[in-house]
Amino acid sequence: MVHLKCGYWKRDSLNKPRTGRMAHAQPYFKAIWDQIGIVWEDTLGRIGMILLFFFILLALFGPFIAPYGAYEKCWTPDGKLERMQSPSWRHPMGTTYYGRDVLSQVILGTRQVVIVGFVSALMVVVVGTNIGLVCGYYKGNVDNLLMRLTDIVYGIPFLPFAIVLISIIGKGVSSIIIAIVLILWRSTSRVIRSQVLSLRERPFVLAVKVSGASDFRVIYKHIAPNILPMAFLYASFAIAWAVAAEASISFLGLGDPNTISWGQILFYAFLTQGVTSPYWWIIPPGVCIMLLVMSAFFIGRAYEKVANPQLRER
Amino acid sequence: MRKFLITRILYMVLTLFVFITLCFFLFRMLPGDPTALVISPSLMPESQEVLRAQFGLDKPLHIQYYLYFKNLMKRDMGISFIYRAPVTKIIKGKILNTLILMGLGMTLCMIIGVLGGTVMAWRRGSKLDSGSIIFSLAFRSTPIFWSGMLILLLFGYKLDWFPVGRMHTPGYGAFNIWDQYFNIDFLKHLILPLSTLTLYYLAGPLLVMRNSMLEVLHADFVELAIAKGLHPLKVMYHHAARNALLPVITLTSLMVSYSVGGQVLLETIFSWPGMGKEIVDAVNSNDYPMAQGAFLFLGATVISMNFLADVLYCYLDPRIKYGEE
Amino acid sequence: MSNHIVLEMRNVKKYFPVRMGLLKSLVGAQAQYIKAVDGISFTIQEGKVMGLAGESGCGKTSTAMLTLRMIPPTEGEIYYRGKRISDYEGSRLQEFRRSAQMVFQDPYESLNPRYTVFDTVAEPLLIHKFRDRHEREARVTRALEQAELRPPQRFFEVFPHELSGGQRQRVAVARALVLEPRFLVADEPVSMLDISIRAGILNLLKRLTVDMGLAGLYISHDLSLIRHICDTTAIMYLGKIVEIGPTESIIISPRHPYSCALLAAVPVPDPEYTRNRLEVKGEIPSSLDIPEGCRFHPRCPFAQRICRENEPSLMEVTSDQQVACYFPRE
Amino acid sequence: MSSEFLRIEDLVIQYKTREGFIRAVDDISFSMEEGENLGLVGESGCGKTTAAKAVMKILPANGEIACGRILFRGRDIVPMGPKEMRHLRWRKIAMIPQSAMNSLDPVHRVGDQIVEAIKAHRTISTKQAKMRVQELFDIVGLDTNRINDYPHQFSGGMKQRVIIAMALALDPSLIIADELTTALDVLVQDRILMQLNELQHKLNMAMIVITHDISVVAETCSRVAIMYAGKILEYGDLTKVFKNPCNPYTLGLLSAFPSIVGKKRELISISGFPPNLLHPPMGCRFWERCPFSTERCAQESPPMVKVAQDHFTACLEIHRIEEMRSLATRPETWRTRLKPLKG
Repeated sequence: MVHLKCGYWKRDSLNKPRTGRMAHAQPYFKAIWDQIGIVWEDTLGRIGMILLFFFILLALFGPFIAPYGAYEKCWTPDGKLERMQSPSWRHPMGTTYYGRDVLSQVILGTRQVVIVGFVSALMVVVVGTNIGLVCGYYKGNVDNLLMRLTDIVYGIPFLPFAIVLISIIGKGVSSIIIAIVLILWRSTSRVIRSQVLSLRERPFVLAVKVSGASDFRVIYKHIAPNILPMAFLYASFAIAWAVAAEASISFLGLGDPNTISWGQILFYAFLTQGVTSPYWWIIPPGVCIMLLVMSAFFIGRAYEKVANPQLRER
Repeated sequence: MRKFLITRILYMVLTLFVFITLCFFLFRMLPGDPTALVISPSLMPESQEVLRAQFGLDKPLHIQYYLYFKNLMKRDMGISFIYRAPVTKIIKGKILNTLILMGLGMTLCMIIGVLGGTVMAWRRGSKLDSGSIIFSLAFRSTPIFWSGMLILLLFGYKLDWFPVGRMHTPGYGAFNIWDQYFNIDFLKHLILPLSTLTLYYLAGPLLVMRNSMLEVLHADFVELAIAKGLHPLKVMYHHAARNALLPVITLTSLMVSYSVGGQVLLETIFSWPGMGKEIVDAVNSNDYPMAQGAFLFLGATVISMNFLADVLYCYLDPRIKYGEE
Repeated sequence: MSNHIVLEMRNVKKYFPVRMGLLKSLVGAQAQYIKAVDGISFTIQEGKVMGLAGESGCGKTSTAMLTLRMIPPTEGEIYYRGKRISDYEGSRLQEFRRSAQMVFQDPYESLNPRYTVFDTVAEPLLIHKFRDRHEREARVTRALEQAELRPPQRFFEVFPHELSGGQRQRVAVARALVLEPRFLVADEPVSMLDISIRAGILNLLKRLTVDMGLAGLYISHDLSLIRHICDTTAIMYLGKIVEIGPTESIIISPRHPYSCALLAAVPVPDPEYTRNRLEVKGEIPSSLDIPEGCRFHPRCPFAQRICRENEPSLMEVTSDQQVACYFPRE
Repeated sequence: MSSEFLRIEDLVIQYKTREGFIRAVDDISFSMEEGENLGLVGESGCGKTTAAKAVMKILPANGEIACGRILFRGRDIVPMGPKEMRHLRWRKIAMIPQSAMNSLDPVHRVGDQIVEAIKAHRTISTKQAKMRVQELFDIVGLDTNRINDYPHQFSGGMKQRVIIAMALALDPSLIIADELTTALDVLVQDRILMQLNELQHKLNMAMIVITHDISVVAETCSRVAIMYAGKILEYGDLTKVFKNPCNPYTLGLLSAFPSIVGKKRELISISGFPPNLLHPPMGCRFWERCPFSTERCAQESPPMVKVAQDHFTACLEIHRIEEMRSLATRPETWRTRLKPLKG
């Protein structure tokens, strides 16, 4: 488009009064703020952000809201186990085969999912971005080696790997996170690398090199802020991925047996009732997984427009 | 082109090699006695001795590694504790079950994704477009085991339109491969898992095709094609879609890798007798030779599919075929 | 005007090895080199601008990178104010970076989109450890002032996308000036700008070189722009300087057939003027495979036997104009 | 029905953006004769490419012809349907797009892309079409052995020639050449311009040359239109416009442009930048940057007036033209008028 190439329609902002300056974090600060703004502008992105916020609150305050404990057995006043009760005032989402309150389980299960989602997404993006930055910036042998490694990791099927790994190193939240991080960094690093490859050739990078900037400075102060949109995009995908992965692993009975999670609720349902499970037992946790994953996807889709301006509606 | 292929083949072999090595070390990280890997505690002491010698478990690590490779070349992956039969034999009986379900699912995804994505990009911003985005993303967000459960619950259990899980009606004995896969009974069992699989993975190719199509539609060569006075359909398919297809091909290899994971869950839910269900069962019953065999096999599938996608990409993109200068 | 030489190149060469596949190197194939710069010598004096002209791929940009020591030369020596910088490394190189700066071709690409004008211009100061915030601000203000961005304070918090092309290029000039360098390279600084504002940037660069006593290297394929700003001009072809001398004499009486062809090909904004074209054959060969003898002979309309066999070196035709040709034009 | 070859009347083209409508081309009119070369000169964003695209009706999806007529051999193409347009494109009007480098489809052979253009309009066999492609390659000076190569195997100048060959394929009566030589080296640029000029005279094609480079226009065109911020400011016979400019902007452009011949003179630079077309100024588009503008210029949009046979200009202060001409070559003239930015 002709008129997008030149910036002179935007010069009005020159006339805005300017206040004091922000410190050195400014490039990052501005980048991050821009990203959030753009996601908020997108309808689906906004829905995603609201949903995500809701689940974070649930994870934080779950224990204060949940009426029963996760593994607490509920008894009727006359001392009978409340097995497979359909929804009622006492148990809005019914009870399980073991007489546990589904609502409480769903609320309390949020925490592990959110922790796994965020921690592993953060680790994935930090690892993947740094590998991508180093590969793309230095090229040559380092790049070759790390990219071959990426290719190899691309050859490893995630879930089978996670199953085998967990069966070897033992069940637990950390095992799940390790399994996710060991595999998922590959796509982030590959995408970031290709972005860096083109960024490093941009004159503004050359300009600071001419001024004598060190490699570290060039990478982290000049290139990195420009790949943030991409890193954010992959972070949101990584959240979606990690949540789904956690659910799958827990569903296969490989989660931490002492910590409730949505996948685990479904695991017990499938274990005891198979496909004849009652709806109140399997619908709520499934819907929660779906909504959380979807919120991350929606945010990611809104980000994609930052990373790829062609997709932006004009 | 030839140079590209040779390097790709070398890479594939390298990747396979590293993967197999990784597998060796992974399974030797097992807590406790490494013999647990190949020797079932329920075996007779004499046969335990035989196996110990065969796998050289009394020898140093590098010799074990050599033996591991040698046995692998001879297609000997040990004996399953549960089945009490060679792992290779069990895998052989289940390979096709997995590959057929997965292959059909991926093919369907690709075809629907590419055609649908093109239409969505064409009608960008329409109800059809945004509806398809939300629909496909919703399915992509639904865990495949959960949607599988719901589908089974609804169409199998409640409505009783389709059988509830498995690949054949119990008691069905197939005489040959033809008989196993080309009959109504199999088809009936296939429909539910196949649609679950397709719906789950559809979002990938669909959205990538749509986005890449939108990008290509702004390309200068598309503008020139319009200026040439070509029919819109020709512009759309001969120029735009043909170029937009390339990123989708790249996606295929990723999708195969993901879908192997999905296969594990799907086969568990639908009691589909394939490798995915096998690896879960094996892990749950500490049948390590079986788990290792299944893991090796699934990894090899992913690696070879990645290779095939690379070759296809090379075939479709002349810039690689005829060497970028 | 003083006569101090700021930069001197002595027979500098830069060969880039061609990346070979693993297979080829195993077979032991001869390593190939791109001879980007193949033995050039020139000097630039204080307050003077030298123009470097030639087609794309002739080694102009590599030469610029060599003078800035962004890449080390394969052979030859580079002197900056008498000091041999061609083998500088580490802290001494870092020290040299303070005194040599560059302005780039594309003002839309040469500013980091995530940096404000202030941050962009102050970055070289931070790199060179100017810790005092007030000093930084003073220097940035002065640099913007020198680049004619007035009043400077109003541009501090502005992002590049809010500026016009000309303003961006001025920011790039300010960034180059903020360390008070002695040597400035400009790589096609106006070719992406609108015609109506080109002269503004050119005049600015010219004035700064004279006022601040800078030595300038101006790279362009557009001889009419070179004519406007440069004191001396060198014409490059395939990694070599084929002609060098005062700009006006090269423009008015080029001696090398290549220079003649190049000058004759420049369109003239006068409808009544008819040019005398000088046809040269074919396209510029690859710098992997430089012709024997005079490297221009396959395309030269006047080539003789000697041109195919021997390579001419730069010879004086007048007191200050040198040309590498056995049969210079009159 | 007029017998004119191409006539554009009161053409307005706008782009819909999030901030509002941008009038990229605002009420322009010009005409050209059969076999004539018209130069459309202006700086980036002045609407010259948009105007040219409108002639082929290949505006981007958010652009539309808001009003005006485009008469090609007497027929208005604005209301034409897609089918009619397809019939017209390439067969009658061909184009050499701005980024010829990226205009070839990377996944198809160059020869096939030309064949495709031929076969879209003529019912001939592929073999015959291929023969034609060989002929065309010969004409533009490309190796005929390379018709089965892919675009990435060609250099920039060669790709440009492929596009020219493609443009010539159906002997169109009008070629729109957008920044034909901008990305090319001088020697290649010169050769391509020369070839195109020769061919054009031989085949009697008309050409719209879109460029920011007034020297290219001076050498290839017989008439010229100077555009600024969506408007034509001066228009007419090339020699008259160049030798006798009647608009301050033209004067500025000519004085800003360096020349390789003649005496070395100082170049001027017009301070300021073009107006924001989201909110174009009420009066003359150039008034903010014009050293000769008055209060009236800020209020009234100047009409196009005839100053001589085939020479029109849009300037309210045209009576001061002699003064302008004498001052325009001095750099100080253009520096003084720095309007305060509105707060």
